[in-house]
Amino acid sequence: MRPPPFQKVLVANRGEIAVRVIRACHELGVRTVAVYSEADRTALHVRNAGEAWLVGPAPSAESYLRSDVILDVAKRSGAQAIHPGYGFLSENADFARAVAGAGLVFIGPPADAIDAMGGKTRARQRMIAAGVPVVPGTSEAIETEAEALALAESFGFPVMLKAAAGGGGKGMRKIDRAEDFGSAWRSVRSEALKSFKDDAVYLEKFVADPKHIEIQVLADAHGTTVHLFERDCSVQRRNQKVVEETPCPVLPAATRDAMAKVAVQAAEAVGYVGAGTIEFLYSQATGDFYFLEMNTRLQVEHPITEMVTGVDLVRAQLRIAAGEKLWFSQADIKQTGHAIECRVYAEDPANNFAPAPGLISGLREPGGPWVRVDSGVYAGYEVPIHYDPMVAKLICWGADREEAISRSIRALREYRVRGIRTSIPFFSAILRDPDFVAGNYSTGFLSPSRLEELCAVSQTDEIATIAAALAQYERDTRPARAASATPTQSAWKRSGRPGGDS
Amino acid sequence: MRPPPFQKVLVANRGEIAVRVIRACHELGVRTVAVYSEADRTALHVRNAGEAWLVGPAPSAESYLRSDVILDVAKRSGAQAIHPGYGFLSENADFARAVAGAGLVFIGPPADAIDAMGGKTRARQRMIAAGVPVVPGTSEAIETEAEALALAESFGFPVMLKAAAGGGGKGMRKIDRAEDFGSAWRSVRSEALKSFKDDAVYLEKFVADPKHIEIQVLADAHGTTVHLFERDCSVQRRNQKVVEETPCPVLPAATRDAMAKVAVQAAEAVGYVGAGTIEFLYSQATGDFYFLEMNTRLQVEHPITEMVTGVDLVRAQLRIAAGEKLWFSQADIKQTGHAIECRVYAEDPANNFAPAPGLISGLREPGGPWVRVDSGVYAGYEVPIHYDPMVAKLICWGADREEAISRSIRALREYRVRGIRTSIPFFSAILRDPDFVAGNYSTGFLSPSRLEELCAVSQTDEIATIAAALAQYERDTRPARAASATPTQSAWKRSGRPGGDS
Amino acid sequence: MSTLRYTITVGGAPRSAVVSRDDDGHFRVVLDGVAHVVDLVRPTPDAFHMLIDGQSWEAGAAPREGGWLIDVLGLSAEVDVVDPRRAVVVRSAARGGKVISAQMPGRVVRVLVAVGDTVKKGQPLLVLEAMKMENELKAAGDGLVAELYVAEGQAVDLGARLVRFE
Amino acid sequence: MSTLRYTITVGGAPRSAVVSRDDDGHFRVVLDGVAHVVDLVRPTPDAFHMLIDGQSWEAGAAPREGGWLIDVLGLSAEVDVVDPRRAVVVRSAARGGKVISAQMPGRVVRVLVAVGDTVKKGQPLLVLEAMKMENELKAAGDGLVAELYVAEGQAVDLGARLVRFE
Repeated sequence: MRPPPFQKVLVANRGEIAVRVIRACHELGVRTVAVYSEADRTALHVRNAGEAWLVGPAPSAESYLRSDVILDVAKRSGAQAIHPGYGFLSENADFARAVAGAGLVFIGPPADAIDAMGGKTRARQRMIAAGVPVVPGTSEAIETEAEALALAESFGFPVMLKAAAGGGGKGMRKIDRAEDFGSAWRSVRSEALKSFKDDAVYLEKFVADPKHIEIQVLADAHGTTVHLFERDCSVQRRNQKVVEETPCPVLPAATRDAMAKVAVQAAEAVGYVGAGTIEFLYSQATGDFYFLEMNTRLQVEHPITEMVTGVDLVRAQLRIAAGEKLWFSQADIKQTGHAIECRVYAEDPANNFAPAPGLISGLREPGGPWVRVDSGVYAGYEVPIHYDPMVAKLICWGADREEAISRSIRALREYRVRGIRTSIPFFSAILRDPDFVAGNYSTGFLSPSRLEELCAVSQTDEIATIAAALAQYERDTRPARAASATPTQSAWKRSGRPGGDS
Repeated sequence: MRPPPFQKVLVANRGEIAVRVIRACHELGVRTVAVYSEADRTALHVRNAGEAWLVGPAPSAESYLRSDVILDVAKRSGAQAIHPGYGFLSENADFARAVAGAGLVFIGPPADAIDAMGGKTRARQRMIAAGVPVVPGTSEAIETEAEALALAESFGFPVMLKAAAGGGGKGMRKIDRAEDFGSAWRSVRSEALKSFKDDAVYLEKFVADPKHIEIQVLADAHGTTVHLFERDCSVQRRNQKVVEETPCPVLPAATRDAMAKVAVQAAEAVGYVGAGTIEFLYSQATGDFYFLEMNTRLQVEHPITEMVTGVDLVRAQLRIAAGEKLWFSQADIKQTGHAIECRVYAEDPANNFAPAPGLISGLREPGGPWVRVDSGVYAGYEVPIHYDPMVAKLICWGADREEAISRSIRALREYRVRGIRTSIPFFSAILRDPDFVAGNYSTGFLSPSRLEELCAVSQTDEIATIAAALAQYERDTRPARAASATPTQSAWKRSGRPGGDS
Repeated sequence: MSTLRYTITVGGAPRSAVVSRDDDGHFRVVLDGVAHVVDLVRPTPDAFHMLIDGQSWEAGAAPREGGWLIDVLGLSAEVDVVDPRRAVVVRSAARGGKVISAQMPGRVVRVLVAVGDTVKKGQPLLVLEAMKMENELKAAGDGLVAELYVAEGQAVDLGARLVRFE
Repeated sequence: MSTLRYTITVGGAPRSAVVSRDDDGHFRVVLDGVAHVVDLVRPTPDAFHMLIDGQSWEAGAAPREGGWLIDVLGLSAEVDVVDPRRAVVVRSAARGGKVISAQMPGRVVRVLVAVGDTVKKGQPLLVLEAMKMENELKAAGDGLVAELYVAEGQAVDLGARLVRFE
């Protein structure tokens, strides 16, 4: 057996990603240190870890974000390295520096790479310098109409003209043709002056119906960077990814190759080491793609890449952090089959996705062939109100896209969560949506009207009626002693409206 | 989406394999009919199926083996086809004929192929005729010592000389060299005469330390047969497979190819259609392999082949049964990575593997990357005493064998079954055994002494002591009202001996 | 065995259900005149497994005021059940006025009104936070704040009373 | 908080345990003089999750006669616990004689002896069947069959009394 990359690693996170990292550590023979807040004593990552240390009260700012406390625990527990997961301290360059300063290993990129990709403007400039395509636009106000029109023509129509002081959709106009430029210029400036007392305007290329496509990269500390193909993350609600798949069902092979090449270029430009993701906007209309940002950490959706490439990204992170050279080349990495991830949120799709924390009274996760559940919960667990509502991820692989979709639907049908409401039924509706099935979707897919439509899908009223009749009959006919079950929920909720009155 | 191969399929089985088949049906858009005995009303396959029909009392002979009742249910429910799973009616040619006679489809090979492979002698003769190597031996008694010696020399030493009327290890002798032949011949014959009043003897080649290796085949009804590589099933206890892996860690590539070719030949010789398995004995010493038998059905261990080839064998069975041509060629099938299966039995390894049915009070199945659980049980389920003790299978894939082993050990560590005892801790010991890790094992691997050793492994006495101290303390300090928990088990069990007295 | 009659509503129009139990332990449910035979078991305390005319269905059933919260394939439905003999469903959480309840468990981060305030329809009343998401509760109509059940910083359960209007 | 002393045996030699509870709710377990601090929660009713000096361990604990059945990582251990003040563990399931119990739940398929029979050590007494496996129970010593608790065809639970000898 290979020697473990580290003797002991501290996992500075909670929930499913802490469980995921602990799994990889245990498989590599690495001992694990979990940290937990007062709200998380019973959390799954604490149950699964080798040891566990309390780091503070429930609010993240007082526990999972306390870099000083976490660093102290790392030193006292004898951990050699810290894995930050995603969120929390994962993209905090100061933390990465402090870890290194303490003589420990930060399992992530060098702090300078985090910094370089940290600010949108800074990252944009670095990428332009590295020859990476970004959404064309100006970062300073434009003085004259002629100058603006010339720029618009160089970007290609349509373009967006935006008031520098604007926001919230106000003071911006999409311009489709050069003929319309003059009037748009005048009206946006006068609107801007009226609304914001500032008529400075910017120009940006408008990307219609873009897809959100990202490329996974892995780089070792010896100068080798490879990519692991793309993920299509265009199914989003409020800029939150909901369903991801790989490969993208509509990306031409040549574009995929170009995008992957650019991603490697971007990572190399900032001296990247470890696992990272370059996000792009992709225009189906023009075939162009543009750098959006780089996530300098593991992504929530990393499992779908694992399923189609066979590469365990978390194991890879650990081995790379220990200084290993990449043990495969770009040519060795193949995309086989298709994988889809559904993020299971403790949210009620029938109630405007209101958070639904609480006690999971029963849980049966799906299983069988090519069904993977990365979960942070268990039957009997009380999902706390303090943290992110994502409680698990369902990942299904198939030999082709149709197999992956039908397997996901089958797995969702098996998935039983009792006690709290989740987004599970919502996913079944998405995966059956004709536009999704056709691969025909962009980031605008989950429009308000489609959301409403998808959430309304239900053909089980007949069954619910029978179940209620039987539940009531059983209660009405059972001996009096046991008949005093207390209502757990008041009737106002029936309306499905926030704050409905009764 | 492809049209479903059938509208509705009856699954004539129970437990994990019924659940497995139902999953494949649902993924293909096929409606499902479960059958169940009176002991199985709460079984998982009944919960997961589209509909369910009672077919008789608990004993298999009165329910799952009642081909007449099952066929009647198939007709009344409108099923177009019957999937028999493994065991029960799966290798019953008469049943296959009756299904076809009723105008329904038997999801398995033609009845004639079942017949041809049914009897050991018949199958052996068919295979010899088809040019498939079988263990050299005589099927009729040998008259003279000279004749016997000549045969022995043609087979190659060592050979086994066996009394025709013998059995149970009596009246047989292994002969290593020609020099020893005469004395062995005389003593086996005289022993045979004394013990069985019959001095007829047979001769068979002795295969030392064989491995049990099998080849998975798939054949369509249009004349195409392909193989999906091998499985090493040599870890056995009482001829029952315990752990299987693919690829075999020690099989030379040339032998694998030859074996696969012979397997396809064997299947073609009997006009095989569907999924089948050719079992071989493989001698590591000589490199020779010999046909053992063909299983004309799905195997328990089929998932490891699925994991390394990406081919869903149950989906394939359904599509082939519906008349589809194979949608891939031999060249398309690649062996990628490594997969291991552990069969989880409701048996107590610390108590001589005594059956351990009962209520599963708590269950947490492992998850995460490349961990697959094919289970027939759930938390709250009472494992009945009437059926096979195998309750689930844990299948782990890894990019290489080391990854597959370490992932399996990690998954076993996460696997929590409360209320009944299982073989789970036994597997962790097997997967850590140096001979297993080296790939150095044959069917004799689980010798009585090694079994004892593997079952004794336990370094958790300290933890158990602390847990017991706390459990007792909590009981002793809690208010009197609740302190009357009743013992669930008597102390005699401590001894671990069957029928120990107290 | 006893036969009971209910009026059951799941979102749409009320339906009539007549429930009885056969000698073999199976239930008979006649929904708007159509009879179904149901073989019911509880594989776990919180799950119903029903073979409805042979079809396999599973549901979670939790009691709530006025009926049941029924979960089928992950979809929760609030089902009202009325026993016509009693012909009454108590649905009001509080007498004398309208009460706003918490539509999610969480923490009250801000209370924006005080007892005695007059509020207009749509006016924000308080802000609840759960799972990093803030949710503003607005007045469903004009009224007078008669009672405040919660204070800033307080944790509340799903369905907890927050504000009463008059 | 109260301090209790136990003598605990897991297979090997008995060990002394002194258990108390700290003000912060943590337990202190002194095993043969070595102190451990344990933070104990029950994530589910049948599971103990212990942070023993910070190390994460999980165990199942079911009461049994004379102690506990403790399950750690799937390995079940029968742990005897003696409170020295009481200094007694009742371990005998029946008075006056030796009782053979069922080492697995199952069905009695054959009874091979009758009350009043004298049996020799190793003589088969009855055959239990579970999960397609037959298991013959043999006499552990010479004796007289004093009582038969089961009949052919009867289902028995794990640990059920089968035969009493004198």
